[in-house]
Amino acid sequence: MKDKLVDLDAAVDLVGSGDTLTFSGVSMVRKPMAFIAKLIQSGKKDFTIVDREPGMDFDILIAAGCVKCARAAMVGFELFGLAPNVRRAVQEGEIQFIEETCGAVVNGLRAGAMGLPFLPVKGIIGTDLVELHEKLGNWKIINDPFGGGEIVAVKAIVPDVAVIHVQKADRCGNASLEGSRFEDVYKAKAAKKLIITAEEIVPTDYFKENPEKNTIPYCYTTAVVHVPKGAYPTACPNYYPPDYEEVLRYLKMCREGKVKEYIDEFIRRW
Amino acid sequence: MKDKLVDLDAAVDLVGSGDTLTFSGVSMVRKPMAFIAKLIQSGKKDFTIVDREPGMDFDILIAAGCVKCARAAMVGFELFGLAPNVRRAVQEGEIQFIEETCGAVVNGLRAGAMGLPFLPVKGIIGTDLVELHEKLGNWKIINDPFGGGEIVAVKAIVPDVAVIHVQKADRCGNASLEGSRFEDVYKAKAAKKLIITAEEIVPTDYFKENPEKNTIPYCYTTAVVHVPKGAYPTACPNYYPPDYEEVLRYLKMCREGKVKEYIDEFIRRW
Amino acid sequence: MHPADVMIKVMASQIKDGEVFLHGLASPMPALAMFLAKLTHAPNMVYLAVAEGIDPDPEKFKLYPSSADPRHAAGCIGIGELAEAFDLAAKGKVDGMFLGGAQIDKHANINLTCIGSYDKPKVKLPGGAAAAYLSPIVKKLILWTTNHSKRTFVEKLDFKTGIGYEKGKDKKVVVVSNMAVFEAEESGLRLISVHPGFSIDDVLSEMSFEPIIDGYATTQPPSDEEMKIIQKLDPENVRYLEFKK
Amino acid sequence: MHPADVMIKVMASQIKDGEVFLHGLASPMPALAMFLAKLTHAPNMVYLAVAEGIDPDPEKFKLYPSSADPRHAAGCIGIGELAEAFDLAAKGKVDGMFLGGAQIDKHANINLTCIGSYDKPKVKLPGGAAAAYLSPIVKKLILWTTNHSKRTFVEKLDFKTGIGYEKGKDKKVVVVSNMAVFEAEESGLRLISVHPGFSIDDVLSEMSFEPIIDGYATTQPPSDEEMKIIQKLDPENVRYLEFKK
Repeated sequence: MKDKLVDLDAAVDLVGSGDTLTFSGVSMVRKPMAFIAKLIQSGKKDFTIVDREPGMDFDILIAAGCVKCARAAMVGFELFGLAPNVRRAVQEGEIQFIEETCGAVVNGLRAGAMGLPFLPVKGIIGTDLVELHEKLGNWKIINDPFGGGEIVAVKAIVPDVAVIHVQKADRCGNASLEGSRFEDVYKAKAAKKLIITAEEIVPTDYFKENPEKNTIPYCYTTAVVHVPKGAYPTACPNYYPPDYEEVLRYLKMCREGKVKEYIDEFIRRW
Repeated sequence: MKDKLVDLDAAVDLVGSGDTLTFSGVSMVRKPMAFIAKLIQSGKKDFTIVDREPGMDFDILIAAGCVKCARAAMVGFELFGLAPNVRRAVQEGEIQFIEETCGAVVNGLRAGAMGLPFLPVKGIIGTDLVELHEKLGNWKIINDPFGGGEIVAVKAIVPDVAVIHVQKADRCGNASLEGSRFEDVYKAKAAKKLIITAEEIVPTDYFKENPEKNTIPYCYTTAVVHVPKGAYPTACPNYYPPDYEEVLRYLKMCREGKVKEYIDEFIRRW
Repeated sequence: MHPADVMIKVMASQIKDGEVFLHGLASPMPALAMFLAKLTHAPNMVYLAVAEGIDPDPEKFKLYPSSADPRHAAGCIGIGELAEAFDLAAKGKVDGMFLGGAQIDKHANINLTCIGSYDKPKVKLPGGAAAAYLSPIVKKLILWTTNHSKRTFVEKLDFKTGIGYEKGKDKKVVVVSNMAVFEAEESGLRLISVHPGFSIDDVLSEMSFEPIIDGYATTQPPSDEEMKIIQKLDPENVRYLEFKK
Repeated sequence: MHPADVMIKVMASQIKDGEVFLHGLASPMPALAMFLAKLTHAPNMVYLAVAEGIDPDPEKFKLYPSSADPRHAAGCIGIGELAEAFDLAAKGKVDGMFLGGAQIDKHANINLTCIGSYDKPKVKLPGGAAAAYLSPIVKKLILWTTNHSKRTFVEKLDFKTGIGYEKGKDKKVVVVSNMAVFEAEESGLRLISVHPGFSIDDVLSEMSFEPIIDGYATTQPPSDEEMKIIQKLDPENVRYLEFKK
């Protein structure tokens, strides 16, 4: 096992403009916000971003003008309302938005993780999403070869880079997700490059003593970054809850046309 | 959560003659031997048994005349040699044997666990296994709908009953696999009925304090049985290693034509 | 009584003991309904949620604005990846799911995607989440809206994100608004009950289509005991936030 | 020197630093070869195995008769389900796999299924395990046999369980017998080296087909240092059991 510990800037160097990216977490939980801040700062852009149910990660990247295409089953701030920058960018035709449905994006990521060209997925047929995705080449209605009738096949999602914020990792890239995992293990295994950002760097002995806690073994990992509070203001289970006040402050600043100010501050946070 | 703790006989009552069964473990590790003993004693038969790489579990069930069809990628005793009763029964045409390959049986079980009619699986094309399985309707060569060429589709494997021996379970059927899991989580989730046999019955608080250790939550479980040494003479990681001497004694008795004697003793062991 | 509490009681009453229910993001009322059911008539309900705790401990629960808040999993007996809930649904083992609906038609089909056209939306909504995937495969679909209005109950959806009534399927579709309860059947949306404090005229004047009316009840509000449970689970009244928009 | 130790050394030498290798059941020599490589020239090799421990600690390792023995995972840094190794292979990320072969033809295709016909076998063999799945998708396939004989090196397989040489693929197929080492190429099996203690006649007289011979070496046996490593990993000589049949 080699040492893969780098700083945020070196990790950002692994990303290229135009890459397809996916991030850990959902909504206000375990989003790799520190990495996203540095990514915005790097000036790279034209990303395609894909996720199940993102939130501020997508919204702020879009606000910063880094995104060409966003693909997700839902993006928003739940009870706090719509994602203001996603909404604006889509309504103004600034970015392409591909609406997913959870089961399909999950199975697309699982296909990527399993090294399969596609996975079938139930449901969906009869909704207006089918036509949209068939046109884009993401889905195709096929016949179950064993006589079960029509079913949607979803093409494997293989992001160029997955950025996964975890609670604990060692310097070699063994990583431990505590509590909710969402699709993060699949994302990590599907992506061509995997960047782990971690609240804590633990000795490798931590994993030798608890091999079951090694949810993402080092052989998947390209780089590890030590970033305490790296998911802030979203939550990191066992470390800190979402900072709802901070999320509300972001939304307020967006509404007041001060998103650039927020981004400047956000970039300087790490 | 309801109390699902029963004794071995009540668990065996959940199985019907002619059922398709799958068992936990591989080779000489975590095979539900106690359950199999009671299953033999029950006089039920005509089972189809399916697994990746079983060993003594398949051999003794076949020796006892309980099996109509066996499906596995490999059955044997590794360095100790061929499975004597499987070999004899197949060579004499007493049972049907369907040779699997690991990737396909794993993805068939995963399709079952995921509620999908089939999964694609790479490799395989070009071997003589394809014709065999296409004839049986287990596999079909299809075209990747996204242009990746031919690929094998493996039909979901949905056993009537999975019997999974675990280290720890509570009375409600939450179960913890420690160390190697093999395909046991997929088997548990694919099967119509799930019987857990456990070395130890722990209070539900064990899982509340360690939710990540709950590898098979209670909502899958039909019945739980407390069976210390329930995998003997195969291993149960963290509890006991394989008893190689006992396995060799079984093989010796088989070679000496004394398998019925061994079975009588085996049934009385629990 | 706040309509949220009436809605929670209606949602809870859809859950039978032993059933498997799931809620997603932005779902404070479904979360409270699932706990209310578990603490009253459905102690053996299986609780699956976007925060991925299986059967969180109601004693340790407090409602926060994000349904995925990790504290919502407190005292759970296992981690249930949402992918696992989706697999259960694919096997027909998720009995019920709660979904919102920005637009709902008379067949209880829903739009959560966009107002206007998909390509050039007037309003880009948050998106359907699991609606397209789960709506055709669960046995009970419970749709809710806090905005009982002609803009919600529409003649024609701008986009069909989720599927409501399906003939011949073992599937029940219930619509719970802030004014009334409906159930979808072949010929349309049947009015089941009107919430206390609302008249039939309130309900009908705010819909773009006619529901089927053939006798209807007054919606049963939560009892004092049930209100205590709801208030204990949500002492800061997060559940009312959804109504402020 | 026991041929097992020569074979282990040959197998180890196929592993480059940083590569991902996998072994399955009934694989004592591959297990020892993987450790030998890790402890000598390939410290960063990724060790995946049927016992599901990722990178078990060689200091804690002792070889037992079942390759799945849980003690073989001692000191590992994670649990790697075999399914996960298969997924890695599907992504082209498993560099090498070891497989046995009851019959091997000149293209290094193998039979692990049956002697005689599939439907009425003269001998029902243990089965191909992962051979059909992995043999077409790994980059290095290392076949081994402890029974260098005409019954093993056959003109025609009774059943094609695994695929050897494949034209145009980034795939190396090495065959390691108890007498010699071969590598598959388009026109057949090329003899690479003959083990110390065997002659070229020993090798050829026990094959049903002619390998390609165009100069060959003597197989490099393990050094004293390497023998110490092997003996420390396998103090009870479990690796020789395979030769007793």
